[in-house]
Amino acid sequence: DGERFVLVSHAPDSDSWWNTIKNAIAVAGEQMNVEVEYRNPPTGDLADMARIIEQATASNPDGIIATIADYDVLSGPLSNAVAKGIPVITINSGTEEQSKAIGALMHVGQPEFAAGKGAGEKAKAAGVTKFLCVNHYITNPASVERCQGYAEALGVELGDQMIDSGQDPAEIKSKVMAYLQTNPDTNGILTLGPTSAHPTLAALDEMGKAGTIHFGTFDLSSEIAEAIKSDVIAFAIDQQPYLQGYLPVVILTNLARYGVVPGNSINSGPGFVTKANIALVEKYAGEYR
Amino acid sequence: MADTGEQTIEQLKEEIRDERLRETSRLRKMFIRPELGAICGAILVFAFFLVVAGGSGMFAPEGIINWSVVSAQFAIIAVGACLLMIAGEFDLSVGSMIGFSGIVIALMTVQWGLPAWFAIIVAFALALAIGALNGYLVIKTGLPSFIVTLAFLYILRGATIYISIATTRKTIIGGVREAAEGDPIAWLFGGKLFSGLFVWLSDIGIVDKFVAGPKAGQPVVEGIPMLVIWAIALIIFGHVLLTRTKFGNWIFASGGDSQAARYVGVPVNRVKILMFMFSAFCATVFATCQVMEFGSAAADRGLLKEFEAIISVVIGGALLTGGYGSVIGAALGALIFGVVQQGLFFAGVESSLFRVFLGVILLLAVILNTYIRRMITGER
Amino acid sequence: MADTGEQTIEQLKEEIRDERLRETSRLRKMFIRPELGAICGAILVFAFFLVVAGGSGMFAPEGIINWSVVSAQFAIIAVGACLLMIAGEFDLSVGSMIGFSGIVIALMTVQWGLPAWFAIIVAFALALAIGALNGYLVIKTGLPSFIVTLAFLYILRGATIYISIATTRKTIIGGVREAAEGDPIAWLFGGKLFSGLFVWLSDIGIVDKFVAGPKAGQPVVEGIPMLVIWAIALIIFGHVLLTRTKFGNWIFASGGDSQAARYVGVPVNRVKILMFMFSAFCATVFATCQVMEFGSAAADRGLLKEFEAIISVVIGGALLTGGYGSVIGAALGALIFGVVQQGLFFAGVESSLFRVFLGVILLLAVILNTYIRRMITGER
Amino acid sequence: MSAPLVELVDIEKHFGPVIALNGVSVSVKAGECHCLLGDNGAGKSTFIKTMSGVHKPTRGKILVDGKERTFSSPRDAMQAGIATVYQDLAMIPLMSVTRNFWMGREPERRVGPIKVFDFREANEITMNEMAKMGIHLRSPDQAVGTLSGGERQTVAIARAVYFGARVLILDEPTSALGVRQTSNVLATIDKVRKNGIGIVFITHNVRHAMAVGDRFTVLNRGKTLGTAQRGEITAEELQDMMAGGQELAQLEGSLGGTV
Amino acid sequence: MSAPLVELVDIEKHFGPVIALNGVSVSVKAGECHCLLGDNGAGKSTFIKTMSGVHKPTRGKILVDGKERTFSSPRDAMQAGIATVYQDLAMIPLMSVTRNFWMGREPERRVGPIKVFDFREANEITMNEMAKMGIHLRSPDQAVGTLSGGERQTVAIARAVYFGARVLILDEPTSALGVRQTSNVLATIDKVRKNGIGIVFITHNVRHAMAVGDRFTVLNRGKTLGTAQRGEITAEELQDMMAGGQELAQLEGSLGGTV
Ligand SMILES: Nc1ncnc2c1ncn2[C@@H]1O[C@H](COP(=O)(O)OP(=O)(O)OP(=O)(O)O)[C@@H](O)[C@H]1O
Ligand SMILES: Nc1ncnc2c1ncn2[C@@H]1O[C@H](COP(=O)(O)OP(=O)(O)OP(=O)(O)O)[C@@H](O)[C@H]1O
Ligand SMILES: [Mg+2]
Ligand SMILES: [Mg+2]
Repeated sequence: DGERFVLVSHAPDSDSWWNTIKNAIAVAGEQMNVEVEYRNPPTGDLADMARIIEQATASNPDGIIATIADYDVLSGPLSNAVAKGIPVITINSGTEEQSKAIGALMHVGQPEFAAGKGAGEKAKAAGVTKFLCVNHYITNPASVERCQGYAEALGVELGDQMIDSGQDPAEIKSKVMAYLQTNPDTNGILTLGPTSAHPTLAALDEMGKAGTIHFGTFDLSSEIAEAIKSDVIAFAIDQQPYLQGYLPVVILTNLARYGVVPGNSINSGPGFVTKANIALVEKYAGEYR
Repeated sequence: MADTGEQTIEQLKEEIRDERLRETSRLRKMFIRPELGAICGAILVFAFFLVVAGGSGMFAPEGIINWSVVSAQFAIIAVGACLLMIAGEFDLSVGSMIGFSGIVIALMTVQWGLPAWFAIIVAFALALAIGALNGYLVIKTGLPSFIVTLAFLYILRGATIYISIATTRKTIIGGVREAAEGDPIAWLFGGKLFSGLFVWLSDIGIVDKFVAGPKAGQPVVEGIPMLVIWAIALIIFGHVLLTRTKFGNWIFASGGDSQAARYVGVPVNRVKILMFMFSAFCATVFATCQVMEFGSAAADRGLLKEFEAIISVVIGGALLTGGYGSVIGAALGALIFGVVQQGLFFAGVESSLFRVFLGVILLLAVILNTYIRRMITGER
Repeated sequence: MADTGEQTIEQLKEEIRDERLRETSRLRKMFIRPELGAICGAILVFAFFLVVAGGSGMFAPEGIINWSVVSAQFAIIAVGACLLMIAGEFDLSVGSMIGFSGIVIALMTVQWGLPAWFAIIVAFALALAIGALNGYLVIKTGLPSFIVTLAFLYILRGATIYISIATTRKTIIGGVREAAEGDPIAWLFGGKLFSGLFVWLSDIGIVDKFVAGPKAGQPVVEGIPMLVIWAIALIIFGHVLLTRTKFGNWIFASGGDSQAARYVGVPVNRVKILMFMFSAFCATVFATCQVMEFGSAAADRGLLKEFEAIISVVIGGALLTGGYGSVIGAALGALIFGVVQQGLFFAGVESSLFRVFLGVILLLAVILNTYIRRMITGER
Repeated sequence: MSAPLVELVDIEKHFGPVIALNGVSVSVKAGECHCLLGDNGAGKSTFIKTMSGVHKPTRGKILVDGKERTFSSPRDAMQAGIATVYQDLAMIPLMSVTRNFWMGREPERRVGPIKVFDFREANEITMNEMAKMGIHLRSPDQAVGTLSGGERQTVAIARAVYFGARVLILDEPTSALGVRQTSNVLATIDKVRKNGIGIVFITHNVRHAMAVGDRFTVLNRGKTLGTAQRGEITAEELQDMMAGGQELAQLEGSLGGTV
Repeated sequence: MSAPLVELVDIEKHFGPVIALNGVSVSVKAGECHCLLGDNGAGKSTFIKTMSGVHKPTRGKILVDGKERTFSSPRDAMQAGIATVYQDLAMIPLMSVTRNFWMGREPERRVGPIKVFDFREANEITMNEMAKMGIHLRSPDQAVGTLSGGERQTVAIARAVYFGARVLILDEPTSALGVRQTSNVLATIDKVRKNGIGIVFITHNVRHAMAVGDRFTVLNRGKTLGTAQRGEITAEELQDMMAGGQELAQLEGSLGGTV
């Protein structure tokens, strides 16, 4: 009892999406009676994240849960942790292959490019030919990959269909409006999370285009759920972050206590949340969903 | 005694006529003003985008509203930063203050269910108190405001994130709009004015109407957002305060030479603390408008806004070291900032290049402004 | 003539004995130094974490390497910022420069397949050129370096993002480590020293060994990372340069009063431009070490690092306005910064509170430093 | 003779361990020019800052028209009619002459509900007052930075006089000025004095003091060495008092004559 | 008399539209003190800045030991033996006395492959040179900010003398100083002159000039009004020349005597 695990994410302090995972580890920690610490680089600098993993390793926890935001940067510190005999589970970003190469027990997550591509396939089916990918986090490689996956599924060049929107909601909104005005033939939108989705909703609403453009987004929030219900957003890609936080804690605890561990990686997503399955999602959006 | 005076004046008049400066001075006086650089800049920028993006809808009513809103945002914080900078200090905690105020409002309304008007008042009170603390520390310790407000940049941001996570387990808090429905104060920040006017304008064909979707038949421009009204109000307030009142003279004096001002009885400490509070006030107006418009607050709002405010002010001709500047200039700086940012979009330029443009414009603007300032003040 | 001199000395000696200052001056001289505040701070911080996080592995060999590396990172940019600040200027473009240099190296090696040593040399050359441009603009235009380097903060970051997206459609470029395998220069930035020593240490049980995986049997601390070596080398270089050489005296003079220095023949412009270049050099060392260690470069690397460098320097006792400071102080500032940042993790404190701590430490440190400085320099 | 307008009795002022003033008494009467002389660090500036409300005395009394007063800010002293023109800090170069002239006491005018700075009146008065002092400005909007040193001093003096100063304190107004500008300032002092204003004139320069002074007080290391009437003392005696007499003797052998 | 060490012939200096100097000729001989007088804005500072290599003259020649030279920086002028002590900009208060003393010409010592600042020697020489000038320092590490105004001037003069200045230029060294400090500085000038160094001494104060000057040149509006030997001219005549004669006459009626 009382095992100590550390979860290291790549997200800056203020990234809201990670709260679901924080809540998940809190729940799991309580249920399993273990201690789980959440750590992240305050500004989202991946080099800082590598230091945090090294530091976590130095503190000899019973297990480390980490994202593979950048394989190059993180493979070293993570494989050192493995070599030190600390069980590692990778979550969220990164691929199964990378996880194996590091020597982690398993990967719980969703590959970003594939998720973007999944979104793109749905969009293609809905007849999207020209789209806008609102990237509020242009410096994060995963964000760019999502846009690229979407573009590839549509079979078009990404080009300047991805915009660097910044994080300020009013600016995002204005930029989306400006883009849609200058590119009126745009018939698909992809946003990469609530930060860009909310202002985009406001922009569409103000331009009277709500519901006329095929709109997909990553991740959930109460506003997004509302928009799915009212047919403005077609789908939200839900990688079920709750599982990414909850499962590794449970698995690591069981490994520590009874030496049991599943043999394969787990895909927590992509799950598509649409009007059909919104009801349950909505209740916990932003907290457990 | 009177004789000596008279005689000397006559002599001096002679001398001045010699200088051959007097004839031009009237013309110069009209043109050579602190905001001249910003005026030229604004004209150039508009000319540029009229050529480059004239056909892209940038100057249609919707387009105008589009860049106006962005400029208005910059202007709101620029007015605060401008007065503070003229008073000789500056504030790096503006961005963190925006995040902080937003979360305070959202927490109180959504999480604790308090009425929106109460939350807004509390947020303003807190912001003013923190602004006063900033000013108090700067004055008491004699440290440069760069350091003190840099410390608050970190403290406030950290506290905001911590508070929002500790109380709600989220760093983004939504649902404020619903909670503020029908509130007696909230519309002051989130509403739109003159909707009727725009309906009429669309009826006579000046403004387009939506042709499809749920809003078909309504004008494409719904009204003037309160954000713009606030910006205009703050600009007018700041401009009148600075150039037309006693207090404005004190602001200039405090920034120009605080010791000299203190000696003639200007309450410099009070002026500076009040300006720190005003800067915090503007940040909170910004935050409240944003929260009310988008219905959510996030702990990371306002990142790097302090720089954007300072850039607007500096483009507008103010002196980084205080004692010189103009609110109109700062507003024009904000306009330039907003128009360039959105204009590049309308013009279809790769959006990451925006930062490069911004840097170059900043450099050119300050060089021009320095030249103008030297002509006015006789600095060397 | 000699008589007058002698006599006056005698008189003065009398007077000085009266002052009753002389006896204490030797003791004071030993203690009252620019870095005193930082020394006290460092002792306090270590004492604090020994108590709070003593059992968490923070002071085990791996733990020590961990916070040493973080501190070394801060120290590398702090040394550059320190010398520049003492020379009377500062550089807000350090963070953007880190991102820029990293992308340049990664692009050249991975994308264009050029040898790593060539890429590194080109990156340094570009950085030095940009540093020189920064300095040149500051000196030619007479603008405050705050404005000029703020412009470059935006220009460089924008250019970095644009270049990396335009050429690779990504903002992160990986695979540098593989491309740099066996390179004659690259190991200088990415390697580790004294591996033998640590193998021995692990054999005698002082350092743990890996127990699993391909590295089983090797010590958990592989060696001293080159980053730390660079930091130490730069600190020594900076300290010797500043306190022991002619050029160091010129740095102080340029920052203390550039006009006075110019009049006695100090080549102030050269000194300042060289310091801007040195600051850019340090940023590039930082970037190259990071790229070589982690094997990838990203356009967002180094965000806000300029503030962290300035904070380290200021905690270390330097004066924001130039002419006063110490490299050892800046290094201690970096150490405090690194230890607090990592220590809070070891102590398990909520990470968002880190910023609050940082802000408070900054405030306390500068207040203490101001007090010490006044004692030394007779400022009022 | 008339009663003193302002009288400072036994003023002491300590800055931490430093004793800047150690019992100084000085009085100023209407229409007289009281010169305060003393070497560097004698405490002249500290004394007049006490008089003008910048510093609070550690001990001692300030009497205005015979009644004891305490000044807690420069404003208080100004309200009591004591105006000061500081050596370096007279003016803010970036601001216009009018703004400088009225700084701290801007005239106001109602426009609807708000009070605004009455520029029309302010400009007019500024131009007039400056003209009375013999300075003709190009425009009241001219930045003070474009004026010469003597002109700036004159703006500061004109300002103090206009605001009904009954006592005008001048801290080394002439030390950076040339002969012509100096004589201008001295003439101004003379003019002002004739209007019945009491003047405290601080200088290192015995000649300047002798030219306009009615009474002379010499400070040395925070103490008064005594006060003399005009005519009771020669320039040479004053000089000796200031320097303490000794070094100067040595110098004179080599150089001859007074400095 | 000996040949001039430095001679400036017909110097003109324009700043854009401003003509600061319009044909000024001045020479300095070994062991003499040449006083440069003139009102504010007469061009004194501009002239000596030309002489010390800060400004390049628009027209005119600079002769050192009879040979024409051009100075492209203050360093050049210093190498030619011309050292300058500026009014406000003499010293950097935050730095130690030694560092200030040696600023720009630090003594070096080899330690292995690198050259380092030789502090031991520097400190010793500084203490000695200051002692020669009559200033005894507590420690050479003492910050200049803790010295008095006169002491700072002396450090600057000692520095210039030590570095083998053959011509020493002093820009208003006495304007902010008290009597005692002034007489100290004047005594120092006298000492230095006796060592065979030529001195250019700029002042507004005719008394100070008369006390040490061998020759006097008056500048007015960028032009030389003439040069006089000691004894050829009285203080009153000098004063009149500086002021242009007219206003002063008015003043004298009211005030009596010279200023
Ligand atoms: N704020 C202060 N704190 C500590 N000491 C002070 C302060 N102000 C003045 N002093 C000291 O008090 C003494 C008197 O200074 P003061 O400025 O009054 O001299 P002064 O007669 O005006 O000299 P000067 O002729 O150089 O202007 C000096 O020793 C000075 O160092
Ligand atoms: N860098 C410059 N640019 C433009 N004009 C200048 C510059 N330097 C000096 N001047 C002008 O040249 C003239 C002479 O100035 P200078 O400083 O030489 O006078 P000065 O005799 O030293 O006066 P003071 O006694 O006040 O020191 C003045 O009119 C001044 O305004
Ligand atoms: Mg004084
Ligand atoms: Mg001069």
